[in-house]
Amino acid sequence: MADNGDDDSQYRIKEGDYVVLKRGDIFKAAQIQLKKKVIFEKQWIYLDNAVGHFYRTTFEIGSGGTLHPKKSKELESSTAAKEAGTDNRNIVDDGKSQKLTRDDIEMLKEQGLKGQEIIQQLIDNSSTFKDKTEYAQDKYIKKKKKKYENTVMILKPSCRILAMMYHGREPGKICHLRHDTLAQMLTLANVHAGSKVLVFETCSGLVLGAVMERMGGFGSVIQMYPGGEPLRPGVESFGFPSHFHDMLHEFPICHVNALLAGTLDTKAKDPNTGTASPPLINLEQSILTTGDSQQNKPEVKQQGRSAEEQSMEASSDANRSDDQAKEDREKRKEAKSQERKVKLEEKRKKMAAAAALLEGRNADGLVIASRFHPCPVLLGLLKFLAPSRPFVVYSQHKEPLIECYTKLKEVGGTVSLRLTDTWLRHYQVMPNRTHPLLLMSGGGGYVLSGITVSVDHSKAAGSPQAEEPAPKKLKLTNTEG
Amino acid sequence: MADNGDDDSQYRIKEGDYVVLKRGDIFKAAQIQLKKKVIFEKQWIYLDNAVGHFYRTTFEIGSGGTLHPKKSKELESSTAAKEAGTDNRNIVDDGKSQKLTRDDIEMLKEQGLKGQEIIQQLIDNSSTFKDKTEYAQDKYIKKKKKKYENTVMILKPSCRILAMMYHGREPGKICHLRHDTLAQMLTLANVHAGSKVLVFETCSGLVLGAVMERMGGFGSVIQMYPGGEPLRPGVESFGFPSHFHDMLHEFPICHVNALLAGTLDTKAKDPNTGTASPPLINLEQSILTTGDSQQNKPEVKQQGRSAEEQSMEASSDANRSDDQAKEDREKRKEAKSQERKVKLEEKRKKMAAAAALLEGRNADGLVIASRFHPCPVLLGLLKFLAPSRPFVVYSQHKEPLIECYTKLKEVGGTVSLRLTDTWLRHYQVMPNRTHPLLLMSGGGGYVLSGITVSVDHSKAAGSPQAEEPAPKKLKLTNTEG
Amino acid sequence: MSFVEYSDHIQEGDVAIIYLGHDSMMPVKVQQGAQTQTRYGAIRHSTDLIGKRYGSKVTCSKGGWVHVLHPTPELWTVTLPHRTQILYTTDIAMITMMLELRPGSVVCESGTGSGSLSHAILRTIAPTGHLHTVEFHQQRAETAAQEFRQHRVDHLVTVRNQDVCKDGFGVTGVADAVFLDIPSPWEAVKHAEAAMKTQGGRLCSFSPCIEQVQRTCEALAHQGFEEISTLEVLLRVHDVRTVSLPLPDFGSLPSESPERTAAVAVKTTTPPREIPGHTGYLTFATRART
Amino acid sequence: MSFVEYSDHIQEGDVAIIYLGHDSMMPVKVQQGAQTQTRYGAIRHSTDLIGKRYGSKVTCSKGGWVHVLHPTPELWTVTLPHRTQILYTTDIAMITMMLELRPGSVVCESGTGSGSLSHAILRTIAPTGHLHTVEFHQQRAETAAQEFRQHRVDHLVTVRNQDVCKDGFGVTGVADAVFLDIPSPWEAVKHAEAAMKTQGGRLCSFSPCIEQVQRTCEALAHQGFEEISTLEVLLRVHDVRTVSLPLPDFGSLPSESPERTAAVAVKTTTPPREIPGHTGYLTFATRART
Repeated sequence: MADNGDDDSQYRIKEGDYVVLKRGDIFKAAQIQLKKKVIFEKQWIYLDNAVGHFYRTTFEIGSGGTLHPKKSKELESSTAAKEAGTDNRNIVDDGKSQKLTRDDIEMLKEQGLKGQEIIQQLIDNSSTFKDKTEYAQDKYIKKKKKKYENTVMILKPSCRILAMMYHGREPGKICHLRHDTLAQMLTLANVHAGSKVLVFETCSGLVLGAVMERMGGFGSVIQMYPGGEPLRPGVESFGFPSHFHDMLHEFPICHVNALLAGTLDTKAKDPNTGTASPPLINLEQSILTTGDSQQNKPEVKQQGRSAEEQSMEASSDANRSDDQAKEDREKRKEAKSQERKVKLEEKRKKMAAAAALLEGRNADGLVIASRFHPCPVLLGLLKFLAPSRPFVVYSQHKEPLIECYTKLKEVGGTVSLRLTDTWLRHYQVMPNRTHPLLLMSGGGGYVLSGITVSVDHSKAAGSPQAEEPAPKKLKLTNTEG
Repeated sequence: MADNGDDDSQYRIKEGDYVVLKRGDIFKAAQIQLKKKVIFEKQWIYLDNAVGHFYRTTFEIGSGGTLHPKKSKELESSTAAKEAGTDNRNIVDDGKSQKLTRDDIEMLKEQGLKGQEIIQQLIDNSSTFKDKTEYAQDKYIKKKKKKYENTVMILKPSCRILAMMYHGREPGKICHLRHDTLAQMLTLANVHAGSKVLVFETCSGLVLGAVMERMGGFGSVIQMYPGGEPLRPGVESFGFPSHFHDMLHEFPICHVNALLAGTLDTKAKDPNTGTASPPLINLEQSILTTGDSQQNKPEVKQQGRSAEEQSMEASSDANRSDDQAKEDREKRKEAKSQERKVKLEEKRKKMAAAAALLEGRNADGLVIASRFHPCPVLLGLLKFLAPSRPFVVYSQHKEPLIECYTKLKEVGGTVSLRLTDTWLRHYQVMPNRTHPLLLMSGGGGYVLSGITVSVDHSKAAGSPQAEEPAPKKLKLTNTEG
Repeated sequence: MSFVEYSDHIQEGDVAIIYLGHDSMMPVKVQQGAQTQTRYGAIRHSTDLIGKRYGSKVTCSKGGWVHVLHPTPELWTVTLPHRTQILYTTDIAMITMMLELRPGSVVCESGTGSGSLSHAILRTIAPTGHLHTVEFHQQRAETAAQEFRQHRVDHLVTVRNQDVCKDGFGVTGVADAVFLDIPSPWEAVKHAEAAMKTQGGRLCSFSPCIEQVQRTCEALAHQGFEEISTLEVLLRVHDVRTVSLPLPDFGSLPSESPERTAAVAVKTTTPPREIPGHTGYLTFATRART
Repeated sequence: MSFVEYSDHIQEGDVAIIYLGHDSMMPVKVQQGAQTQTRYGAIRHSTDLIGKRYGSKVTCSKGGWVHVLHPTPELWTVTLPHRTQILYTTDIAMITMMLELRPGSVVCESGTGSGSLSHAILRTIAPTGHLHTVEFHQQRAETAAQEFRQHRVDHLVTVRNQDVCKDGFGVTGVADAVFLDIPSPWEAVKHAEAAMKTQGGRLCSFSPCIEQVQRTCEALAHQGFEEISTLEVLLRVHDVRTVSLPLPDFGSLPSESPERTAAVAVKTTTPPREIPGHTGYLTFATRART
């Protein structure tokens, strides 16, 4: 970064840092906490030893899960001096080509041999390796490497890495949003420093974090969230500097209609009277009920803490006498009520701040990526955008976006609507062995993008909007006939 | 072909042959008819001179549209001795780099310069050509070649060539069926010599012809056709030997229900009594009414002859006196009636033959590719297949095939259902300039394929069918939540 | 049963395909007295298979049931024992069309490999064509020849165990089409030419790496092949699903009755998470008459 | 207006985008007294544009109307005057994410070309980053610099007219990211390395041909770059359409009332007939600290 480009400290791993562990194409987000076990690829690791090292250092995982920095270049060197056969003609598949047994390999491991050394042993003891084609040798080494190499690289998190991580490990948590699709969304929405961007997502906060990264702490991001609490565990993984969080606001969507109607009361309630003007929505009431509403249910699964609380409560109630239980319940009720009041006030302030940002209906961008039907979400939130501002809607499926498109064409107020997806393929580039990777992602989801314009209800003839979709449709019908 | 492998005559162009004209990637089907003009790429050509030459000969189009065989290799040689610049840095785009004017070029043409010579002139007179990168030079030459070269190659038709031709020139006439999609269909339907295949298509006969080519004259093909007449202009273009047509049968779909119900009467009607047993469908009646039915209307556009007839009739009626017109009408009516009877008898025989083939409900394959909704077509025609036989349904759009899939799962009787499409990309392979072509087809349509099985209405628990779709669905719903 | 001709009923010696479920099939050699184990229990050939109609539902010993299918080259491709990397139906379909194969075609192929393409070629060129297939790996050549006999297509095919790059296809001037799937196809281009009819024909070379394609295209151009065209074809499967999309609750205004939270069911398709991203490049070319 | 900051209203000197219809847009430099001709008639800047809100509908002299949009790098990409082949939004989006660009990033780019990518980079690295862009074609370098001034982003960019393969980027040890779109990227790898921060950074090279990719990957590996990864990303547009599918008439049985011929309307999408099949290969790599 320009502001402290020569300061090395930001390039070093510190205690408390959010980091990403990497082995091959496998990523995992973690935090550097001393003496705390982290599971990575079925192994326990302690990250303590990483502190002080530079990011992108590769560590060998020692016995007991401790990390030891690997000498650079060791990893990169080609494993075996290759003596390739020209074809596989003499290879007979009898399952007897490997002289090392499973037990032999376990023994080598116990002797403390490193992954790379084990692989070399495997090669030396393979009767067919030298006869295999280079292509087949390479495949063999890769397979074994994956199995026996025992290293981890520690990376500084970024949108690129976290997006790849989520898509690779837990696509269900990010609605199967592929990283290149996210890239399209950020660009098509013109997300940049200094703007005011609305985000509605159920992608664990990945999309929210991506937007925040692109804004670099300048401007405002308003998370429009469903249910009782904004959910964004993924934002933490970005490890943003604390001032980034100053630009983050949140607003529960269950108050969107009230806000649009001008009936939302976000003023502090007088604790003595406890009343609000009748036509206005009572914030406390609605916040309290929101938590219990149907709406919230789908979230519960993801929201570990609240689900846990509920189940703990239920089990502790079960084995007590009625009286004692009653008393306890009263106490807890009291404590909870107090706690709730504090939370409520905090929430009220937050909501008031977000409402203030939204009221002008002059947001600069809208990004939607959720498991909800995108059509009502889009139509509802579009109202907060200034004219001539881009919006993007992601959906894992095309059909709901077709509906969005149709609906937007009906109601007007948008131009440049486009429904797209992207096709992504990676390549192996090696001398004489260049080809696309044999597997690719089946799909990265769909994006509907567009730009808002001032709404005008008098539709003139010969206008671009009237002229736009009709001729194509007509043409298609003709060729159909 | 094996049967007459050394006979050269089949490799020579003969009068009456159906051929395909080719220039670059442009194809056009034609017939070799003496003294008959053919339009190809906005040029009039006479194909007379092609007779006696071998297929795949390239001809130069001379003045007056006559063909002159080109010396071999002349075409293939690289046009210009390339002296390429390493980059485009010194090229200023001022539109003045070409010294030859439009008039100059017209003069060169009048002087009888061939395309290749004109292109060389253009290169010699371009001030920037030498400074262009090889890549840019190549692009330039290709562009000019397309404009000024004046040759045509004559090919023997084949499914490969005709499928590419239709998709390139008139995709609307073949429901946008791309040639690789057709290839998948023929293979997935296991179309081969000796089998009995049902075809329902509105692809100008391309699909029917493709099936016939694959069957090589062995077995039977039954075209199930909508409307009054089977439409298959494309089959002619294949130029099949006459015995291929012996395997071709046709059956109007408007009698499918009657055939299935066993109420179709295909016996010759006694001309004296003119009656048929009451419960059976009267064939004459139905054939006559079919021609006028709604069903037939969409076909009329494609069916040049009948539309022409109708309009001729209408216009001639207009400018005559009522009496004379009446008399004429009577006469015509009489003649038409006689004609119709002959046609009818012919049609009856054909239908009886096709019905006999269908009645056993033991067809070996079903191929559907039409502009109709595939769901009722598939469900109707599937009944004619033997168990353990493949079927394929093509649709330009995915949605109707989703419906087919769902319906088939409901009614049972099929396994191995799969909805697919294919992605096709071509490459430029040249030293140091290898890359995918910059344009590709947007889509080749979708195919639903499957295999029939014996129907069994008692659904056992733990059966493959019960077990198959449910778990996946469940899994998906989980990751959605 | 034969791989080039349908039968209605299962007979002793047939190869039948047991359909257990999507992507779960197995080939069975039908033999009087034999049994086949499946996850739904045993299938007794004598009572459960022989004499039954292809496509029948067969109840296994554990009570579950399967369907018995007539073999086709396509079912064979997904069930055959892999001795090598094999060609799959998507590429095979394209090869068949682009080589202009049809009944009567004479085809040269190398290598035979696991015979996946060979069976598809045989299906298409029967009953009057012939396949000359060359495999340099002796064991594989023998196994392939044996399979062709079992599948009753051996009258249509000649298997040769030799190195096509050194020794060619063992025939000259007979082929309408040549197919190459070998590590150095450019070394076999001359032999391909020799095998083809003097009147010309079509050639296809399948290679996973672009460098192989480059050398092959160069060799083809050098040998005077025309219409040289390289392409890639990939299959995309669309799994049909119904998904439930919850509707958001934007809150009701005091004047309205509270919105009920609801969800909408949408019929859609999803792609498998991973799909084939590459099988190989297909290079086609035409040999003009010599 | 600036390309890195939204304004609400159109002002003298702004660049506005006139939206005439899908795939039909034009950029206009807003000047008091000027007029712009469109197919719907003239737009008078003084009365029709200046002072109006971005996004407004403007009625042209012939009665048709257009929308006036605030410029964005994406709108600029589809309306800019082509001086070279340009990078389009799909690749740009991928480059931006994979180079990990964000406010504050220092980026080196060559060549500048028509400035399509440059504007997108500037948008993302503003307000605290900087772009060093090198273009060997003098006229192009000058035009780009002029456009950056007009678009009010010149404070964020330095344009250099030099040959990056010979002379490098003109800066050393400052870049978080380097982008190469030149015929011989492998010749610039050393210069890219020199331009980058000692703490390391990301590199991207865009090349249409695979041979360029091969040489570049080799050079990158040789120079010790890590995580070398080549990919291709292609946009697919889905045009929303309603199609009418006729239902077949299988004939009615005597007992039934005659079927009415009907058709079903289906909401679907169609792809454009031709789509981009290739723009270029994107090769990404990470430079570890030196």
